[in-house]
Amino acid sequence: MLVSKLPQFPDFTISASLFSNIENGEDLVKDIANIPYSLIDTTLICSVEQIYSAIYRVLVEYKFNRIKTKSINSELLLCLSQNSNITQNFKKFGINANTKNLVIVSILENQINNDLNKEFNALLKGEEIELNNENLQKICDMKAIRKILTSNLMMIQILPRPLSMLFS
Amino acid sequence: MSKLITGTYSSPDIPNKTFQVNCNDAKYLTTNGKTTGSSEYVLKAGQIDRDRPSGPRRLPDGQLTYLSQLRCNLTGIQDDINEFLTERMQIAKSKKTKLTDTKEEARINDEINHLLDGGDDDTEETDTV
Amino acid sequence: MMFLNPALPGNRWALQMKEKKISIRSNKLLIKLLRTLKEAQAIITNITISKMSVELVELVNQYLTPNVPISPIAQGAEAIVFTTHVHPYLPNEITKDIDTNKKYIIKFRPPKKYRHPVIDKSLTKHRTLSEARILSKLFQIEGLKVPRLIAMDAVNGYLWMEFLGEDLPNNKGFSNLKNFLWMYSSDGRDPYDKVVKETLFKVGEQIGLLHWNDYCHGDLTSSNIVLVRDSNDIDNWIPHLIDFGLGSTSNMVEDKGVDLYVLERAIISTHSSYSDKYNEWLVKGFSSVYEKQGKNGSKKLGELLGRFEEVRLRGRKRSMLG
Amino acid sequence: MSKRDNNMQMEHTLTLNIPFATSKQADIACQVLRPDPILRPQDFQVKYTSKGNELVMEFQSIDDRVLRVGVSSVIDSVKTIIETFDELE
Amino acid sequence: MVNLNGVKPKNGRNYYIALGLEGSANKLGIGVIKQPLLDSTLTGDNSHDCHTEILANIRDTYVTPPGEGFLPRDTARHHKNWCVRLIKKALAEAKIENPSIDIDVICFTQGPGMGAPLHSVVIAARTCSLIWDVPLIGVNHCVGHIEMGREITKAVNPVVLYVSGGNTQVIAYSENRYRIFGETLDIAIGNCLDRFARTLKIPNIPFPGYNIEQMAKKAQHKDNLVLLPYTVKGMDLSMSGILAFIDGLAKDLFKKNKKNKFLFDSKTGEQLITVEDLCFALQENLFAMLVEITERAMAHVNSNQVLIVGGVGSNLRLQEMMGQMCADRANGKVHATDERFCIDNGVMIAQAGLLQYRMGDVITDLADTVVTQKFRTDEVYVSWRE
Repeated sequence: MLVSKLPQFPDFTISASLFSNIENGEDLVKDIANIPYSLIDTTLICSVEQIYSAIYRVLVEYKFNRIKTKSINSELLLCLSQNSNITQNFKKFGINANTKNLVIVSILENQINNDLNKEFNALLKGEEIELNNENLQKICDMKAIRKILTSNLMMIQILPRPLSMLFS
Repeated sequence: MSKLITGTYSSPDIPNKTFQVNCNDAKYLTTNGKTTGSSEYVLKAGQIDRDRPSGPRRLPDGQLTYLSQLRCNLTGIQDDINEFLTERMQIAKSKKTKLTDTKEEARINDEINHLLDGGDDDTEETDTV
Repeated sequence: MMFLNPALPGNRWALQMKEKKISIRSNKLLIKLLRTLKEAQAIITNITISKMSVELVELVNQYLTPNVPISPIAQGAEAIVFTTHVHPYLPNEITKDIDTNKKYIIKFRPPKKYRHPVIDKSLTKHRTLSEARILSKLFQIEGLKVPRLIAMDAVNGYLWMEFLGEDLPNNKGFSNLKNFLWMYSSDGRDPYDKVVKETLFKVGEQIGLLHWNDYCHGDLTSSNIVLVRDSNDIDNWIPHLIDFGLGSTSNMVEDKGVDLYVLERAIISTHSSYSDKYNEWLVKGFSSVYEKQGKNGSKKLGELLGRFEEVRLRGRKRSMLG
Repeated sequence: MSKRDNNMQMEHTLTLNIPFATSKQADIACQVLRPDPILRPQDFQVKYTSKGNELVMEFQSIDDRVLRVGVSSVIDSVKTIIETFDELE
Repeated sequence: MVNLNGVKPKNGRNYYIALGLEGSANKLGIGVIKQPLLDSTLTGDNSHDCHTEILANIRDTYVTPPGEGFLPRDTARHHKNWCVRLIKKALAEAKIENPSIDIDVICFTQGPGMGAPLHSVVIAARTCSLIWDVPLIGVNHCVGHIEMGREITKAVNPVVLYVSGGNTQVIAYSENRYRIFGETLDIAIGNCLDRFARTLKIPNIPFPGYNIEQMAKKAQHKDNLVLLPYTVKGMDLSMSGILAFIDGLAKDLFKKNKKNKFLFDSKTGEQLITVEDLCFALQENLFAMLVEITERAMAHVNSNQVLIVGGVGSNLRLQEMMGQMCADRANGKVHATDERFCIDNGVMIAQAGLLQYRMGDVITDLADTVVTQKFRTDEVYVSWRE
């Protein structure tokens, strides 16, 4: 689990883990409204920067009272793309019954939850692997990413240098 | 006064038309010409004309100064010429078109006004008309 | 056509309506020239923080929190530019592997008190977004080098970008094109060195790419071209174009010609002894991009260089007037 | 400019003789009026001369319309000149 | 080195007297000024401090009914018919009994402006010059504004915002020219305000912009600002689009077009915006654009001083906004003059013309007195500054 704080937002603790071979996708989808974390399908995620730049955006929006969705968790799905269509983004980045790989993110304000790792593991039936670019690139769908990125100009710059070059 | 203003007009169909000052006619004794007033459109919009020319200057004995008299005479001659030429334009136009007299007169006046504003073709202030 | 009153004074410009537009262009050129000269003086003095900056720096500090230490590096009418060593969002676990010495640029468009808040907010947002957009689009063009956008808060007027360039050896200043050329014209170095020639050719190529793709920089001076040294080859300087605050998409030859002219003037005013060769190399690099595009490219290049010459003549005539 | 700016077409003419009080005045009037160029010389021409006390203005035009406007405008100027002499000399 | 004392005053006097004639738009202004021969003007750039004394400053404005603009022909008629009377009055006020002895130079506006009105005044200027045997100087109207502004405010080297019915320019001095840094690409700001005033049919007395300013003060929904197009293009700006937009709003307001969501609540049909609000929005928008390009010019030339000249410069809201901008700059200061000097007048023409004259510039051939509608500020060689 990657635990960090964004320098500009010291009151928030960000915890993120990458899980593969998820088996309970269907249950997760059913219960999604009650899950206090963001669940991101990694099909379209090929770098850590992609996730954290979105987290940055969420916190900027949140701090200046401009979030457009119900919660900080759902807002993260929206912020993964420059596109402001909520439904479309949920479809693209949210999990579905067939989701096998996902990133789980918790954003907590003025709180510390030492049991978070336990909670993640209890919720997700799958295998936790290190959240890094290498692992993400193994499990993502490059073709699909290429497609969304060309229509999503700003995202491309967020990719680490060698990766972003793939798309130019 | 030794000499008065004279004008001579000629064109293909009128070889020689002269304009002269008639010192007994009031139109040659005013600085306020008939054909050089405010434009019709401002008057219609309710303009009160406060921009008439200054009146002629008089000597202590009540006589007009020579130059004031000259200015009055010229004002009269200017009216004569303007009226004459406007009429000529009307004749020239009516040969081509069959508009009613009043309409045609308005049209000619418009044309004159248009020309009078001519030098300022791209000055913004002229946009109202 | 409007008939002009024959007895009224002739207006010597009345029939040359184009003249106004031309003058406006030339004015812009002059403005840029003046600025280039000012810049030449400003390089020696450090950036002085005016009264405005003190207050604004405080505002930025509040926004960024003490966790993001910043130092101001430039201040214009519209934006203040800072550097920082802190990445806005990447966890340390990730950044430590990349580069511990990495710097970032924060460009801030401060609120203007004189503007009605509604107008001010709308402008800040719109302009920040539009600069980000143009950077992103340029970033995608193959071969074109511009800074990478890292983060944006359009509503508050912040852009984070990667920092490019380095300090030149022997206190020759930051590695923009201007300082680079100065470096080669001092300390007994050869101002016509092969490295200079190659670098200027590459700068020309960058501008060529920009223009070929119908973008204009709008403020192309030698300080807005940053050289990044290839880590494997110390004599390979890779030019990057920065500051697209006045950038635009444009397919007008005039805009492109002005871009080229502004850069030429910048070179002439700061490196006058060698400017002929320098500009020649720039144009060669520029042309090479167009020439690669076949017939259409050569045709467009011809038009563009023609207009460049025209703009140049206009500029010269103007500055010699009276 | 077209080739039609020969005098053949300027068949509408008007000559005005204005007798000033002195020859100096006539001469000044001439000098004041002369500098302003004619915008459409192919349609309208004017010549100012002074003969003794008299200012002689010879107008030529292609038609009465242009003549009307040009002449009246020049007369306006002459009126200003006369008033200046009258009030300020 | 600049020496303003190169040409000595007439008849061994220790002061100069200049007559200034202005008539480039709807104002006819006659001014008489006196400048002492000073040691301080022997060297250096002291042209902003000539100790000018105003002996007469007379103005008559051609006024049109509400909703109407002024036509060149009517304006020219006004100038023709008032010019001699006003000169006579100004001379009397300045106690000048013998112009041919007392006056050093006659200064007239050569442009830019409306052709016919300019021409009406130059006819009088030429005649006076010949009958009094006093030299003539043709003055650029904008330079007149700048020099008058500098003299009144003693601003040495300000960035100048010139805003009037016919002009919108940001100007800064550099190498003997007043360079235009930014300007309007279409209509002038004063013209934009005048035309909106016509749409609203508000009176032209004392002038339309003043009445818009007064109405703007009465805006009731200042927080709910109507957003208008903001059209700054680099250093330049354009205003015709804004005018068209707000004219449309005003017309919908008069027609009570409930479909316009800017103006009427789409559910209740309640009117959200008043005519006063529109005036307020127009001013806020246009002035923000002006201040922005002024600030850019200041950044370019490293100046902290602004001088606002021209008729629109008397607008207090514009002055206030400019002040707010300047307050954020080290030693920033905004200079503005009151309506006696920032609205077109003859004194300013005399001021700039006399500077020109003192530098030895005189018209020797009347052919050089031809007026011109287009006369760019940067065409004038400013010999009196360093």
